[in-house]
Amino acid sequence: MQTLSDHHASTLNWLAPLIVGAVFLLLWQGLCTAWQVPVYLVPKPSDIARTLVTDGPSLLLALATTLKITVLAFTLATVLGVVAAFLFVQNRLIEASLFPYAILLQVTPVVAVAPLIIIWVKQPTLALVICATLVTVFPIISNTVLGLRSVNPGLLNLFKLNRASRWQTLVRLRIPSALPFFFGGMRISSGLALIGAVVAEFVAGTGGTGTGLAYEILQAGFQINIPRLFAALALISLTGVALFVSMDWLSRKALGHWHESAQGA
Amino acid sequence: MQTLSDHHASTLNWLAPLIVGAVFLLLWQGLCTAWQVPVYLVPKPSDIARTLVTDGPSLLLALATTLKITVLAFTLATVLGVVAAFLFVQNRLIEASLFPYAILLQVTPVVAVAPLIIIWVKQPTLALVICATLVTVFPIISNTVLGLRSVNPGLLNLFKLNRASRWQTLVRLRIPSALPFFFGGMRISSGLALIGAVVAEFVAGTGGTGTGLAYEILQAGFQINIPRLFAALALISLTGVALFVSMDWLSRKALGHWHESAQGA
Amino acid sequence: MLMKTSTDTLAVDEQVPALQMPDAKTVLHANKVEKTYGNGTHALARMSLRIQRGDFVSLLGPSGCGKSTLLKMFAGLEEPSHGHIRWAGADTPAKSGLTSAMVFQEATLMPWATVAANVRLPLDLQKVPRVESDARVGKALAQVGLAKFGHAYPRELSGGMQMRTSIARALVTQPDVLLMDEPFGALDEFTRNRLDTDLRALWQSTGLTVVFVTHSIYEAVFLSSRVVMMAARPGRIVADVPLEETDRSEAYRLSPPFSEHCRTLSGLLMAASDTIDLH
Amino acid sequence: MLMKTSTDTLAVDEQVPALQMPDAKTVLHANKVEKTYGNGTHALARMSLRIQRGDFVSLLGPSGCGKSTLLKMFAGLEEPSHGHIRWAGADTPAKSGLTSAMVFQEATLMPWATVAANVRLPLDLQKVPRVESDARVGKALAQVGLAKFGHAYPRELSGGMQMRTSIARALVTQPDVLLMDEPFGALDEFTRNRLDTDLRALWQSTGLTVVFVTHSIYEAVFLSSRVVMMAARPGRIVADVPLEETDRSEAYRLSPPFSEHCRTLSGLLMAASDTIDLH
Amino acid sequence: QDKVTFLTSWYAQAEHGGFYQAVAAGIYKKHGLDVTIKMGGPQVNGMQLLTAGQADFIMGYDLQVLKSLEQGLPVTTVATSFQKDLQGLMTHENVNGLGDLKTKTILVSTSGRPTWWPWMKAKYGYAEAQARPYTFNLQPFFADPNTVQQAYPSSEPYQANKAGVKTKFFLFADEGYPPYGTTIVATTKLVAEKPDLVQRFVRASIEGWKAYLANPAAGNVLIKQDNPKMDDEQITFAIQRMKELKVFDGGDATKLGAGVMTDARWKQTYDFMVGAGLLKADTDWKKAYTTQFVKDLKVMP
Ligand SMILES: Nc1ncnc2c1ncn2[C@@H]1O[C@H](COP(=O)(O)OP(=O)(O)OP(=O)(O)O)[C@@H](O)[C@H]1O
Ligand SMILES: Nc1ncnc2c1ncn2[C@@H]1O[C@H](COP(=O)(O)OP(=O)(O)OP(=O)(O)O)[C@@H](O)[C@H]1O
Ligand SMILES: [Mg+2]
Ligand SMILES: [Mg+2]
Repeated sequence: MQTLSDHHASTLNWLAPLIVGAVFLLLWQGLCTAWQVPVYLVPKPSDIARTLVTDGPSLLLALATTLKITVLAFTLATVLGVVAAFLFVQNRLIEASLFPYAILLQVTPVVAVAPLIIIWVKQPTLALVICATLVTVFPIISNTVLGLRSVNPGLLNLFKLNRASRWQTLVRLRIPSALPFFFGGMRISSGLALIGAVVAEFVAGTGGTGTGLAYEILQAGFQINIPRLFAALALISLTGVALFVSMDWLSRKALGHWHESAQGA
Repeated sequence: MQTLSDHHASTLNWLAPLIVGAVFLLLWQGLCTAWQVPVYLVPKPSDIARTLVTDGPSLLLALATTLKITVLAFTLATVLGVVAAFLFVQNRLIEASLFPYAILLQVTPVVAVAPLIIIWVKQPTLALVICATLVTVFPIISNTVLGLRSVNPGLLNLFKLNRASRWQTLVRLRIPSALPFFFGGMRISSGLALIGAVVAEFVAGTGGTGTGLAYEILQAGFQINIPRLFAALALISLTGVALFVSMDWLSRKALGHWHESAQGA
Repeated sequence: MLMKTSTDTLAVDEQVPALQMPDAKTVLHANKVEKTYGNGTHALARMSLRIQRGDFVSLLGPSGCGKSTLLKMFAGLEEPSHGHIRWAGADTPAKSGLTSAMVFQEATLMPWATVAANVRLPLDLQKVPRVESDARVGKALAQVGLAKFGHAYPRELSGGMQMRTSIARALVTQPDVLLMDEPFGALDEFTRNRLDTDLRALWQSTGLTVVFVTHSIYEAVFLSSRVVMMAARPGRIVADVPLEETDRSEAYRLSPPFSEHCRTLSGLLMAASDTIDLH
Repeated sequence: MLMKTSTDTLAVDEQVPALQMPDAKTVLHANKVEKTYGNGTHALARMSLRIQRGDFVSLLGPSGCGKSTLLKMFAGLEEPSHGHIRWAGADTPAKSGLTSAMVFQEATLMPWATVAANVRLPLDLQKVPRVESDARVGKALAQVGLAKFGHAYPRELSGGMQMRTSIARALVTQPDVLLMDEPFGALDEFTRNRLDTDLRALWQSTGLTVVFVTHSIYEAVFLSSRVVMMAARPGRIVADVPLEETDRSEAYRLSPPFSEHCRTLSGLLMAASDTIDLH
Repeated sequence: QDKVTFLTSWYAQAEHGGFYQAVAAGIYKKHGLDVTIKMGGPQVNGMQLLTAGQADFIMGYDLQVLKSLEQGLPVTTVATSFQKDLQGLMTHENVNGLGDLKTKTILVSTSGRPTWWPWMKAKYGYAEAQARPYTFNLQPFFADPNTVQQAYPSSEPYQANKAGVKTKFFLFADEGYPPYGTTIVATTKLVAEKPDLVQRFVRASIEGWKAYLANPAAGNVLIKQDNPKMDDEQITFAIQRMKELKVFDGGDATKLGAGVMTDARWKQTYDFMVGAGLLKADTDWKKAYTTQFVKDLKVMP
């Protein structure tokens, strides 16, 4: 399947999406120009680019705020998700009792619970982080549990025979076995943390404090500053891709020397 | 780890979460009564239950609408996600070119793109389904790609040796190998489809007749009918758990006879 | 004739219940055990087997007759469906105070760890200090001819090298009981003979008890103090042959008693195999 | 003496470049191939080997000497780092029009499919109608003694039974070239002898070409028309021994030529193994 | 100095100017109050925050207060900033009045559905099917000339104007939509226990409004501090519209003074809600407000 040399493959990884992106942007620009679409309906890429340059500093500042929430929520979700997954795999009773409630975390719309969270959590940043964490944590729990269960039964026997403690089995066997699934969860959750942060700010940002990208989007929307709205969206998207790529890189670093999924590409 | 007999284990699966739930609800009821928390701040479980009974028909109608969006979006996301994953695994160039744009789908906040979708898609149900699908599709793509790559290299050699076509390799080797990951993705996405449907309704509205649970929540919030708000939330959560449980059941059915992750529990 | 039939063995057990008369020398005791797997396969019929401290017992028998199943039950990795296994008179291997190591039929290595780390695993689990464990790992790897491959990952090894890693992992713990499931099957005859000799020397110089599954009658006769022959469908013991203790140098392989034992066991194996329809 | 040394073989190849003089009878030709794995392991030194239609070639050699590597290169599953492999004069196995089947060193079964479905796989891939494939699968399973296990899943099988499933999967295709990597290593001697005899009969009654990796010198001598002995670090051919075509009944195992060949090959193996330091 | 927290309904804007002015110009301080203004936003439920004790006063809305009463929330309206609700409809140029919309698509937000939309349906006989969701985004309106949408006079028309789209605006209050706008709501507990504090807050806020409309400079600084995206042009436009529409000084305020509320108006609001099926008829609507703090205010515009 992968007959390209390593060098070619990695060039391809960079070049191909750039070319596709460029073609897409050119098409967009061309169509907007040809049909004379007004800028307040759909701005041309050139308009967005101009806005990105002129409004760059203020947008980047907003991005920094959003990114702070994202990183905090992602970290919190990873820690909580992994701990929860460990507990679930260690003890059948804990799992049976609590797993359904982990699902609740995911399926209860933040949009709906955010107002409640603001009532109880006075500190705005914390409230936002909690909202974003709610969105982020489930894929990590779910994939990590799946991974911790996908252990080679022969190796499990080996550990049993050597009277490994639960802790040793967890650290030396279940965790390494779970890594491919865990990183799969991280790849999904990194993006969710970002949109979690944005949505949290959308629904819970009590102004004043809310200087993140969601606030920029809302305000740009109210002010029909559509190029700025798209510029903010573009920043979010780029950040999301960057987060994903870094997770992917991390996953390759950690698994490259042994797992099939991380090889070849 | 699992020394309980099968029969006991499955009783545990039902009983334990019910007991935990019951304890939790009793505690909630008790605390609310003891501290005399007013119903408009946090309603007692009994208040919510009463509302569920009295407002049941109208809430169930709303649930039906939301569920319709959820199921349509989940189906669409599964089909699209799987097809995308297939394409990505078949062709290095397609993957390199398009995968970054799949990430865009996930990290672009629906809250922000919903208005654009409403402009272009006149049919309200379709607009909502598209919004919810955007939220749902990525975990399926990501986990399925991961799964399609996690193929035993020995089996891959076997297929190569037997001159299997790409299609045969996909259907008979990659797909079965990917199933554990794929179902992991489904378990995550089933919940996302539900909140996707709710969020879509939140930000895009259902307009006119046939309003879903998000509308109920917004209205209940606006009218400070907090027991009704909680009742709607409870319905969403229960639906989410039901979706998850059915995905889990499906996964066990499909994998039970051979994959470690589906055994024992 | 050197063997007693399985019927004899069973008879003894029926008369003198094992639990009433614990025997200080008994290390492993399968007491009327039977194994039926979840899917209904009747892997082992009710059978008993007593292994004394210092025994070198080889299990021989046709493919699928339950040798691995019996070994896993000895290791405490499978529960008998009926009867029970006792370890030096105790309920569980842990309570018996015996340490054991097992070489599985498959190499069963951790793909994410190097060869050295795989071999070091049991020592790490026992919290042996790193300096000591490194030395022992080095010695064990040299013993199986993998001294230069400590840093390789399992997928970079040939099949035989993976199996040798697995053998090194068992030897490194210096256990009281060594359970080996066709350890040398994937090795060339030269390496196999060397390892046979090494294992025999190790057994002789320590109080080690070995239960050894093999398909090679020659290997069984060369190594064992006792050969247990099993038959299939359902798995059961059809013969239990003690071998006289003699000097097992390379010369022994050419001696008349060696050939005599091999011939006897060949006949037994053929009889045991008759139940399988190959055509 | 029956063997010619590898130096001879190489010399022939150097003088007459294979590509200029295609030989209608050559089925597999490794032309000055060399293999260095990604991690720098020099698995095979530059070597050439020509296998004729109807050959039964056994590869013998110490563990890790590159037998599996060479077999995988013949199957087109590994690329040589230098030189090239030609299949009946063509670049790729597909172009040569030859069909081949391989028994890998590990059973390599699909865990989600039953034994019968695993064996049926190559036929399904060739779109053989279900009625015909079912009959052929049934026959192949009976041949390896697994007639009753068609509905079992691989994890419900013993190690030897898994390997037999894998053998059945190779036999079922009725290939032109059969590549087998220690297929019978995990089987008891009785079953092994039966399968040896079956394989020999199959080879004799068809134009089949077999390349057979084994650790058993007896098996190699019993089966082969030619034995290739390899040595390790880096892997290379040290001897290429043609065996005269005689009646290989069970009686042959007791004949003087058989013992003679075994003794010769034992000596060669010992010499080949000297490069491994086991201590 | 009494510490007081006031929660607005949205990001800082000219429509909140009086309160910011009262802070900026030291009017609250003069009345012995140390006021913190917290901004509201989408999904910020003021009523809950008020009853949860996170705010002492919130910017309220009559229909929601009546609805809260029905639910038994201990809240009451103590004053109103505006005599008219600022809610209205923005149309393209070809529309001549609110009665002219039979063939139009009407964009209604979620909060509009249980408030002005039933009022409009009842008054002009429009069909439910005409309504489509409004998500605070003008693109659908721009894209389709047959569309009209809800609007605030100072906000959407300004944006449309900037985008070069010609529009008209109709204020519901001018056609008889009864509720007050931008009221001040407190808990009944606060009213009962600290009437003096409530009185001071009401007086200072109304004085703040008067000062803001006279010279908004000081208040605007604070508005822009809280909401950096708000620009001067928009604020100026908004103030101008508020003056034109006489929201602060029109109606009863001309005679009775700014901030005043009357039983008659509250009755009208109650009657409309009951008539539209939005409120149970047995709701004790008189508890929704108290005129005790505004009847003697006499801040003449
Ligand atoms: N994928 C791989 N990556 C790196 N090195 C490898 C790989 N596969 C095999 N090797 C190395 O190549 C050499 C030859 O391996 P090969 O599997 O061909 O040996 P073999 O003759 O089949 O041995 P055995 O009898 O033990 O199966 C060994 O030294 C091994 O470590
Ligand atoms: N996990 C399992 N589930 C169901 N049946 C099993 C399982 N493991 C083994 N069996 C069955 O039990 C019987 C004995 O298997 P076992 O592995 O003990 O044989 P063995 O003597 O080790 O054979 P071999 O020499 O081929 O390794 C076989 O018929 C096999 O099919
Ligand atoms: Mg076995
Ligand atoms: Mg090999």
